[in-house]
Amino acid sequence: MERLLAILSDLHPDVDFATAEDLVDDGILDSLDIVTLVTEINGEFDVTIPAEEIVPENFNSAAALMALIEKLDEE
Amino acid sequence: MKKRILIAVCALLAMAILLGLLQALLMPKYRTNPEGALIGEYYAESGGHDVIFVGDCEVYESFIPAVLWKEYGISSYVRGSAQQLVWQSYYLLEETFRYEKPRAVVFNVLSLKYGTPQSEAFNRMTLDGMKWSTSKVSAILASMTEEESFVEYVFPLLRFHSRITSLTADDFRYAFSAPAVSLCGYLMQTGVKPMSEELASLEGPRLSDYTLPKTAMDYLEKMRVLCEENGCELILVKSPTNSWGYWWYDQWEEQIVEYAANHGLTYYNLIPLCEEIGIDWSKDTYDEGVHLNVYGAEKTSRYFGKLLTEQHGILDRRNESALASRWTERVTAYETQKKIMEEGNER
Amino acid sequence: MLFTSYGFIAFLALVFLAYYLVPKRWQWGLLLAASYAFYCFAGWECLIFILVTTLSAYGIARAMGYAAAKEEAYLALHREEMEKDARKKYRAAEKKKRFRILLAGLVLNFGVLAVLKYTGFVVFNLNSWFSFGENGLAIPDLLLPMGISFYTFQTMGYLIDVYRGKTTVEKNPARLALFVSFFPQLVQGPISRHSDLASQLYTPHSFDRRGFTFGVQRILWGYFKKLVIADRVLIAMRTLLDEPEQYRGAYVALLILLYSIQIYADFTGGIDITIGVAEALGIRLTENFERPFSSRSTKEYWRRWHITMGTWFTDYVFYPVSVCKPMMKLSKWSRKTLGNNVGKRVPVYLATVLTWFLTGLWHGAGWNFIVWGLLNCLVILISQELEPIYARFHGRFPRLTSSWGYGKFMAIRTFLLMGLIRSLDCYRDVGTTFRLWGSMVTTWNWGELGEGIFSLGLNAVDFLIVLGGCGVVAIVSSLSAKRSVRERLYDRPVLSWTLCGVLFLTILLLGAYGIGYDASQFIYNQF
Amino acid sequence: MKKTAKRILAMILMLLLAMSVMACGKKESGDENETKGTQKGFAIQIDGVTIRLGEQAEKTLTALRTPLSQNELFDCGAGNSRMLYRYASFDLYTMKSGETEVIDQIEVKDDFCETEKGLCIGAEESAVVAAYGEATRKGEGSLTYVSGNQELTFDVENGQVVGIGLLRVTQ
Repeated sequence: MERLLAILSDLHPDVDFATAEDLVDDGILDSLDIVTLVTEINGEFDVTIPAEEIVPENFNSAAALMALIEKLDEE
Repeated sequence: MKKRILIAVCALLAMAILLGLLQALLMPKYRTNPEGALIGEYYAESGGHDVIFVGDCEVYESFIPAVLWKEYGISSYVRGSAQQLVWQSYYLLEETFRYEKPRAVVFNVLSLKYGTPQSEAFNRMTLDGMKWSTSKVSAILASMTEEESFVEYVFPLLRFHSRITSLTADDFRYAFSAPAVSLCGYLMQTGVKPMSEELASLEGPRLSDYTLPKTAMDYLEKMRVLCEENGCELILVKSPTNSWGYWWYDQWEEQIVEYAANHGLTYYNLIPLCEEIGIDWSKDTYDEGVHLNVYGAEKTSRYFGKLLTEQHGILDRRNESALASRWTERVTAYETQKKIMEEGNER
Repeated sequence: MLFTSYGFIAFLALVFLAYYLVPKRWQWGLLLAASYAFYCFAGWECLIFILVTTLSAYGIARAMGYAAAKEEAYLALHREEMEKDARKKYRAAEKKKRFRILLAGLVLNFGVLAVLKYTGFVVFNLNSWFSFGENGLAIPDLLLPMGISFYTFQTMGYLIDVYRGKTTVEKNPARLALFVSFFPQLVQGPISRHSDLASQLYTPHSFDRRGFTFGVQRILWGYFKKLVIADRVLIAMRTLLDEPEQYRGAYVALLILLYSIQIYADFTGGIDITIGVAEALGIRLTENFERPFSSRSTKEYWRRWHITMGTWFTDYVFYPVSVCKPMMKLSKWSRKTLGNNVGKRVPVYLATVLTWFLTGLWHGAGWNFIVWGLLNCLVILISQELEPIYARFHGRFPRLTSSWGYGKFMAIRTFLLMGLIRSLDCYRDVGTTFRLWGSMVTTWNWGELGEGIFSLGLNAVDFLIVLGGCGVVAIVSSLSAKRSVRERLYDRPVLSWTLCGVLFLTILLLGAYGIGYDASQFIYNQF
Repeated sequence: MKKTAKRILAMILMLLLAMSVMACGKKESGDENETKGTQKGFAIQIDGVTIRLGEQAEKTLTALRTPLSQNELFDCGAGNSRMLYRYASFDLYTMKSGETEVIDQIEVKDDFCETEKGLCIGAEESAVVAAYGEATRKGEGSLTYVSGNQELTFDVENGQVVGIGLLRVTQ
């Protein structure tokens, strides 16, 4: 989880990702951030996030992101 | 719930009434271009006519029912309109036979040159005046041009709605009733615009095809059969006017003469008879020879009235009191209007 | 059949009547028949294309569904003896197979669209580039079926959703045919998603007075915008566009303003009619506009204008391209060689440019549309780069930048910028457009505009009507921002009936329709 | 190798199917053999001025001398009007709607005018057939040649051309 938070804060240092609940809906994460996030995560966690998983529910909070990563990893 | 339905019904009713009023307001009143109002004026005057004239502008500018009555006691009515196409004449006749049974029908043959619908404006002038009947429906279907649609005839408001930004006092004054513009279908013109010598020498330009269109001739045939069925004689006529723009070609003349001969109809071409009728092209036309003015029309009517009584047995009914009283009213209306218009011209 | 033709209104009345009279289970069948009847009015020869798209989509979706079921069964059977990576490898192999089936469907349908719509354009360019000149390839004169761009995109969206497991596979071809050809959205969208629309289409709907009245009110509102405003403005625009060289300078600015009004009224009006019709049938379509002229930046504008097209391109082009394997490799390589900051941007920028190129191309087969797309892309990318500078500016003048005036300034700036780029649609030729943009500065004839404006086919009264119309639209749209006007009216029947009556009369009397004005084609009709 | 070949084959098959579907998409644009009527079509020449149908009348009228007389017939229904310009050796008819005026018909009256192939009044009938070939329509006393929507007619009396008319074909 820490590694994920590190990546997130690297994108937007001023945002408290631990508690934030709707990163996409509030426009904090725009398309540029999402794509960069995906490439970072793919590299870091050795998973490949397919395009269909790029939906607001998965990217709205760090926890949701973590759940996505585990789901992909466990499959 | 009941309240809602009541409101809905009242609203729809109010809207219907309002639309009716608006339509009456927006319909063109044809005060400045009176040829648009001719057809509608027949219904108030229908009945008791021995001769009915149908056709285009050459009909309602050349034959005066008031003169025919005054000189020969012929009771007649002109159901002409601007650029009236032959199928429109046919359906007008079909409708007229439901109102009365004339002894003779006179049709001006110039409109046979058109085989296809010509212009939306003229269609509206001829058809909007007609009362709703199967004849009107078939006339519309036969006359509609490309861009027209039937629903715009059923609800003229859809066609004339854009007049809302250019309404005049006439639209309000004549929304529901308007004085007649014609005298038994004759549209009086007292202006004089002589036809120059040079203009009279001109002939119509060469055509690529001189045969009269088949659709037009078919409707002529249908008109002939219709008159036969209603026990009345169809008389073909070509009015004396022959300007280069509305030239009566010899090839057309041959075809009409041949048609009349084959079907036992009488056909009078008044063009060569101008001298005999006494028409003087420097005084008897209001637009340099395209149409006759009232003086030319009086001469033509006098001449044609003689033909009707001598050749076609149209009776002199001046002795019938009921008819006579009705006609004296019409003749005085004719004369007063003529005097007013002539004084108007002098000023 | 035009939305603004008497035929369509009669057709609508008939469909509404039949829809609520026919037994519930036949309702969707009736809609299918109505949709195909509507389509035949536009030309039955094109029926073959919509059938090809429907049948191919049906077949391919079933094939993918079958492959996925086989995969699940196999995995369920051998769950114990396969380790994680064997299962992963098997799943990946199966996915590859399903991808190939999907690809076949995409190639066929997009092939049909490309050939029909762009062959002329491609051949024309080949002729001019390779200067075949006179004896070049003959430009085939191909029939463009109505709404092909819309229904093809909608159906391909369905296929990709099935591949991604986002929606169920439609077993009944007739039901899929209805999804593809649902008549209100055939002409100009919105491009719906199978998961949203499909279920609504097949469930029976009993007559609901509230939904029906809202639907009819929205249709009326659509006709008001189209007939009173859009078609009237079109008259002046046509004069300006007939000889662009003659109307330079201030007239170009006038055209940009007029076209912004015209396209807004025409497009949102058409969509109001579409959504109104669906609403009257008890079906809710996705909104395509959300007060676009109040957006403060180009990026925001494209989230409010033609929303369903935007989301379609984002979901099915932008994201897949930006996260696919080759792009990942490229971004790793560029991050190494060009440094982290630049490297990070490479995949996104590439994907954005490609998406906008395709959006432009989708709008029409012409360089002006492609340049229009790329210009929009350029503006978005530049404002993306300037983000930090804006942020600093906002930081330094918080009071100014949060004030009402500054917000309005940004909205107007976006409105004008979008208007400028959009005029590429009007002049159709890129060279002329740029030259005329230039003429706005070089030829200074603003004084002449005073009476020149009335020589364009519209008199003072017409302009008053357009202004009044825009005023009404602005008021209603700001009112409906908080709560839809129709809801507010619903519990006051007298007021709602009078307003609807007034609206109906305005359309009837002031609408630019009939012989006096020749009814204009939807701008998107040649789609 | 075999698998990829199979896949490419499938792809081509798909495209072929798309193409064939396209074939029936071709508009039945059986454009009638619209010969370039205006450019290579008929024309009448008179002292250096070439007059063709369908051209803007303004240009030709300024090139010609002032007409003997000018006459307008206003057909209020169709909203346009027909103009007749009379010259010594020919009559020129135009169709005017709004400000656009287009040449509509020419009637030659003497041998100062000649067709684009140099034929004028007084020429032999055989010369006409030699120049224009077999007539599209042969009436008694007239030879008519049709090209596109234009028609050139020669009035012939005992072997000699006595009149020439150039006009548009109306259906």
